[in-house]
Amino acid sequence: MGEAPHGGAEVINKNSGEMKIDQVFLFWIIAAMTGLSSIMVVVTQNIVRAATWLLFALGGTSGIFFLLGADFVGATQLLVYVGGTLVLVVFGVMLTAQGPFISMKTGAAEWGVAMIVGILLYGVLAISFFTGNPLTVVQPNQITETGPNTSLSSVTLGESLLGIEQASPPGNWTGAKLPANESSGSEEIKKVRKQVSYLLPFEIVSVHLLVVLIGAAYLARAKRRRGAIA
Amino acid sequence: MNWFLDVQEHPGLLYVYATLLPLASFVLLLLAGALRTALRPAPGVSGSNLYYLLGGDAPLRSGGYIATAGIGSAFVLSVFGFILFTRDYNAAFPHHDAQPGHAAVQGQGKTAEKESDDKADKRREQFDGHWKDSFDWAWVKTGNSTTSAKEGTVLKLGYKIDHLAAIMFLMVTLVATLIHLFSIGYMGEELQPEVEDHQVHTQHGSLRRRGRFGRFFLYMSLFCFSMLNLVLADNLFQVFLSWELVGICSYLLIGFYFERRSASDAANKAFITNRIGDAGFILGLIIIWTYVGSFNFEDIFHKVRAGEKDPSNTRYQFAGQVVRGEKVGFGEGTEKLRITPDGSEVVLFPLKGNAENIAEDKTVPTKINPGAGDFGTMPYWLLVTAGLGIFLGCVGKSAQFPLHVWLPDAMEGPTPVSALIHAATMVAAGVYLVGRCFPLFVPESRLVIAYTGAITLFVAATIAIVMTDIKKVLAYSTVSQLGYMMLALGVGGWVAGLFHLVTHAFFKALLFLGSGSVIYGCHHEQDMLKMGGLYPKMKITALTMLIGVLAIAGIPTFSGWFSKDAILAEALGFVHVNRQHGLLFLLPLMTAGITTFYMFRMWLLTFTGKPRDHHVFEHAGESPGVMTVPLIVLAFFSWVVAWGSNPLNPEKSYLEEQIHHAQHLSVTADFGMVAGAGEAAGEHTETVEHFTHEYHALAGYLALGIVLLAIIFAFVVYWFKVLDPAEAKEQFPGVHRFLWNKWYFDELYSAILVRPALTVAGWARGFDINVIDGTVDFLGRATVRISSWNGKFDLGIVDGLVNLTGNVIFGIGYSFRRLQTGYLRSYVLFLVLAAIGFFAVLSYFVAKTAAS
Amino acid sequence: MTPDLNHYLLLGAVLFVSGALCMANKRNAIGVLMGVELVLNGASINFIAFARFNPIFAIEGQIFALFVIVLAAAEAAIALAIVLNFYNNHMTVDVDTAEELKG
Amino acid sequence: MPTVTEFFAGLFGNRTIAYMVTGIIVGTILVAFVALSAIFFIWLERKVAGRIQDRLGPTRVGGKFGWLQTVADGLKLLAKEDTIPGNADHFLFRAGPYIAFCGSFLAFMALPFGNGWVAQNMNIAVFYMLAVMSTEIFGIILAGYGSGSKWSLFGGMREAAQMVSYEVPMAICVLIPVIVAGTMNLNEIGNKQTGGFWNWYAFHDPFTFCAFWTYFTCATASCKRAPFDLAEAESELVAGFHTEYSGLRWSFFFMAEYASMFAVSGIAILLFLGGWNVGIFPKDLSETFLGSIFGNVINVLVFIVKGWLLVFVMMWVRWTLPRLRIDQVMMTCLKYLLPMSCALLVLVSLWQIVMPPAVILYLKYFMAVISFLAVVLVGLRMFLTKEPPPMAGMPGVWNMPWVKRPTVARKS
Repeated sequence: MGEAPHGGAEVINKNSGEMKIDQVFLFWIIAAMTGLSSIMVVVTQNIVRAATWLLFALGGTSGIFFLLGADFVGATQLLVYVGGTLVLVVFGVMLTAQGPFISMKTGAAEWGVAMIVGILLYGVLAISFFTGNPLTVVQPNQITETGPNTSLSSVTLGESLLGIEQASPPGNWTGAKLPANESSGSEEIKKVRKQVSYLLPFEIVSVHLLVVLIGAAYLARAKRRRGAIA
Repeated sequence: MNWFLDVQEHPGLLYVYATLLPLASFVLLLLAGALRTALRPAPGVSGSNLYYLLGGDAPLRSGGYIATAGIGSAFVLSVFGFILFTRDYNAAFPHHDAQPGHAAVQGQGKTAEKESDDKADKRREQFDGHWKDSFDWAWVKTGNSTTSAKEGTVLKLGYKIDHLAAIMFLMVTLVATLIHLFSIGYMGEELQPEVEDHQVHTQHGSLRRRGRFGRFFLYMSLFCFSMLNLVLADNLFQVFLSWELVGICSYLLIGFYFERRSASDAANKAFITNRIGDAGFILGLIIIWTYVGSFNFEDIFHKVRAGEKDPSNTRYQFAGQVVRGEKVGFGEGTEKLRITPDGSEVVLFPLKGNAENIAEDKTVPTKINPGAGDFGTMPYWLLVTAGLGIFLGCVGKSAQFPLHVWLPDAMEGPTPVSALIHAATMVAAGVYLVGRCFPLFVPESRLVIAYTGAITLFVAATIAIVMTDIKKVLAYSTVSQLGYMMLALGVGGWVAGLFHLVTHAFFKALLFLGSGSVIYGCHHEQDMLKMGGLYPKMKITALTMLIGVLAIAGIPTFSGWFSKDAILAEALGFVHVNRQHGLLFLLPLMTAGITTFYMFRMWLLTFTGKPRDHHVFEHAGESPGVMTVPLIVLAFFSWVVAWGSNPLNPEKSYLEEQIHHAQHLSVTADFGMVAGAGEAAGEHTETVEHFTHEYHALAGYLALGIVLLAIIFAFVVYWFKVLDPAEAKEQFPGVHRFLWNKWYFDELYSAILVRPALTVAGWARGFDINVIDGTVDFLGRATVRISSWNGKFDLGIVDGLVNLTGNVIFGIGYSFRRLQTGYLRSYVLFLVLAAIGFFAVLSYFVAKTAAS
Repeated sequence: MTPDLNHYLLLGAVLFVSGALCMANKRNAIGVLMGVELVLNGASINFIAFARFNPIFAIEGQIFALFVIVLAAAEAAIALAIVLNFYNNHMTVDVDTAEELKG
Repeated sequence: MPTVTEFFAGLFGNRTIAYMVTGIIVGTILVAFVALSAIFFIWLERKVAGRIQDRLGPTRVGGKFGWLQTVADGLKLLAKEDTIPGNADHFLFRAGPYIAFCGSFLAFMALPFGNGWVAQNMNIAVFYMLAVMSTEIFGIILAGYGSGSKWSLFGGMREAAQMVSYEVPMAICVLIPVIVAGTMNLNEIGNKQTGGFWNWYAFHDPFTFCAFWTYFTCATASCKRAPFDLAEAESELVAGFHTEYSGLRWSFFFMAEYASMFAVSGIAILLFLGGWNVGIFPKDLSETFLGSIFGNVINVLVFIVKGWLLVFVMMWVRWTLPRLRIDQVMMTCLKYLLPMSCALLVLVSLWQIVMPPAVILYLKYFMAVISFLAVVLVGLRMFLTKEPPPMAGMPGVWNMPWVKRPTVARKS
């Protein structure tokens, strides 16, 4: 990162100055595993193997989350993705498999085109990352060690999901006013921060999940196949 | 609806009910008939139960009962109405009882007069509320006055009852009831499922058709409704509607046996002839609507005649006429009469005489006072025209010269129809309307009316002498009697004319029904020359007809005596004042004799002497009770209907008194008119009325003498056979032929009207075929040719362009179509490509912005 | 080399691109579904990284990642139901057989 | 107390190396514990099964009680040929056992054995454990699928369906003590149950009491232990998902199974049964005069004993109850356990809000005492019975000396 971040030269993390973690080693291992696994998902022709690679990729993602101090999200990722979604996917594979180890080949030309497009896309994304990144306000050396005392408490997360304002750290996207006695963060952050409450989105997502599950059950219910099996 | 049922408050509604009752029976019969027709099964198929309940193939007799009940109920209501009306009238106008026939009471103290005037006004108001009402029916949109129901822009339906209407109601309903009753018997053979008409010949022999009993009574009911509505009406428009309804009913009934050529011709003739009259009527209506803005009789009269109480109204002799108005200055050396019903002015045109007194440029009528009463200005000549137009309608309807030709032909209808038309309804309508619109007729108009009547009565009577068809004799006698009425009205004998209308209705209905009975007895033989000696066979018919003959002849104590004497007295009074119009008395006097002669001739030929046709004689017989009872009832009324306190005094008739009241109520009161038209001569002190009273006895004696002579002559010829009519015919062949051919009226009309019309029609047809059709054909061919060019252009160039566009677009689309592979994966790829492009463009612009 | 925000973003981009290519290349419908999951995970990584590297988004990032996970679960459920229906109708899960919209 | 990492950081002067060394040491300890536990459990299982089935179980290897039996079995397994069926997907076939074991083993990372003695002290430790253990399913499925055998596939599918279903009520039951404690940090939860055994959350209120049994049922099922061992139902599927496995790979499955048994038992102990607390001392032993290290050693021993007791209960259940049908398994979960756990969750929340503190307090005592007395009574009934069991006196039966051996009446 060549340039200084925009606007936040004096922004200081609350925990800065404390114990710092050297994440380099773990990051590179996990990132390599995740990236390779995701590429293997694309490359693998066997769908169940692809699912396995996907497992590694998702697990690696959750590792990244843990690494980034998002313990709750990481655990959720594991529980929901690996324990739920992926099992569901494999179920799907097995319910729709016509023979053992089925694979559907993709043509070489398609591979070529896809490769080019993928590289282009990655290039575009990378370029857009490096051409300007006003969102970075905490330098890597200010990142604190994860742990029960330093990472964002899941209680805080849950309370902000429940919309308990006093417990919620302020945010700038939901428009709630910052209480006068809120003292976390610097003055500059206080200016832009506002309180967040995600109770309504939480409820919406819950109801959405319920509706979707009912709908999925309806869609996937057993019914007579259309047309005779030739 | 409460209003409609509030008879206590509006006893006049009784008459409305009486009017609507025949309409109800008409509707009932119409619906039943329609239902029956709709349910009629195909031949050989059994119909529904309802069909047989409605009579099946044969008409139900109950149709006749329904119609008779309807009109009979109307009669009962009319009786009640008449009683209530006379009582109410006597209470409202007490002093008119004391001096009937006088328009105003003179010679009382001024204060008393004023007081009584106030009271009279109040009473009058109340009385009007009882017997007069109207409601809005349709708005005629004139100009921009669309929102307010401004007077003069609204057509109203309404009723107004006076003595004349009440008596007409009594007469019409009674006569019609009896005719209905008679018809139930007379039309009996229409009850069969199949009737054979011997007068119509088809290639399979005589025509066989279904019975039309119900249809006959259907028409009769509608006829009665129309006539009653006409009598009921308080405005010209309603009268006109009813007028036309009467016309169509007469058309339908005359043409009841429409399979007969003669019947359908007669119906057409009656209808078309009436059209001519109605044209005049419409003309009159248009003039009145334009200049008066109302069809209400009282409105019209108020506006064309000054009020009696208006002090500014004095009578002036002007241009040979008597008018009411105020003389005001009109420039130098000229004068103008202002007639001020509503403060408006009427400039009267000089019809004759001192035209030089009025400057040419001042003769143009000008609207002096636009505003509320801006219809008040009517040129005198338009007033004359309107009156004559309405009278022309009456001429057509009442079969006056020169439009009398349809009436004898109308004998083609069933005899009860003839009776109804001749006695009570259609022809009476004309006379009634003349009476009703009397204030519209200025002296010139009245003179025309009088002469028309005089000519008619004489012509018709002369023709009647030679007729041998019993119904035709009666028909011409009707025409003649109607002429009497018109004459009476024309000479100012308003009461006498309408009096005669009523009495005539009874005895003419009696005579027609009697003749119907004879015809029925003789199996539809109408020629008197084939009858004779029928008296023993049908005594009731003969005796009742004799009463009718005596009544029409004017034998004392019979009803005709009262009315005819009154007419002759009026005519004599008029002639006494206006000596130059002597014919107006001489002709009716002579005709009274002629009438007597031919009526006795008819009766003697029919009922006395030896039977001339044994076939007819042997089969002749008295009619059933349902036909004779009406005859007896009518005979009774023909005798006594005009009696007053002293049956031997022709001036003391109760009926005449009542009609006098009507004259006061509806014609002369407030309209600046008096009954007598003799003032036309300018005799202010000696009125025609005076002379009428003076010469009443004289006229009566003269008439009686002539009548007696005529009776003697008739007996001499047809009883004692001293003179042989055949010899007379041979001696005066020209006269006979002239009379036999009805004064060549039909031929005259044919020559001057029909043939030219046909010729012109032929020319028109030729023009149509050659010129118009040719033009159209040419245009058509040209259009086809142009269209073919156009089609080629369309196909070649327009369609070509459109197709080219379509093909180009199709080609482009076809080539782009390959991009839509349908593969989900390629769509994803395109999506990614789009994202790449988007990012690329975005980052380019971001970099550019950052750089700047 | 100390990993900063861009490294995480690049990792997310790898997942994203892999997912996109997976969607584009897999003929198996479930493979396409896996691609979707990969894409969503890439996005989640970005969210969490932003949450970590920018205190303003400390809460939002994690919560949005949670939402993404939940919605991904819902999406997987419905997508599998669709795949099963697809299989019922086509007797295969090859998405290339669903070419009724071919131009 | 400085952490181990800090200790090594001070030693090496490099944090990265300190982390790595710490990780290696901790991992080794845990792996050793898991492996040794597995060895012990296998032996225990055999003995328990034998005793419950009125047998003796292993008796010879290693002298008394056959305590080296498992080691011998291990040696045999190591020496066995590692066969892979020709029909199998080699990659998946190989990956399956490792994935399954990793899933189980990773759970130990957040499991505190003593006060603060935990590999990684996490805020969401219990949640993390559930999540990680759920990945074990995937290993099973891959094993079942990759074997290329229909028995294996059936077993894998059954396992997947069963575990996915049972995880739901289990997670909800875990939430109940979490609600009571107000944290998901297992260390804190354990600390909150310090003191008398009436402070254990199982006795906190009736709902936690019920939740404990519900949780234990679900945990048994999620470890695919009988009577829920449909995945390896030998009477139907030969050996279920591990039919085709042999040798070390097969033993990995068993290590995973026993590891997860101890893991869920550990969760149960930490959430419901007081964790490392003995239940009779008013304070945590590590905070007493014993010192943090020695006190914690006792804590760890207490914890492990408790865990073994629960694992023993699982074995006891296994060899006592017959296996259910698959539909009965699913019905038990979805129609009974799931609604029950939901109701408990709601009710325990309401209990916290509605009940007066006195009721909460005294009911706690009451339930604890009653339960204790019940356990004591059952024990006394078991050990003090005068009547010998029907099979008493038969050879190999565990003889209780205070029970009089009945004389078998012989008909003469």
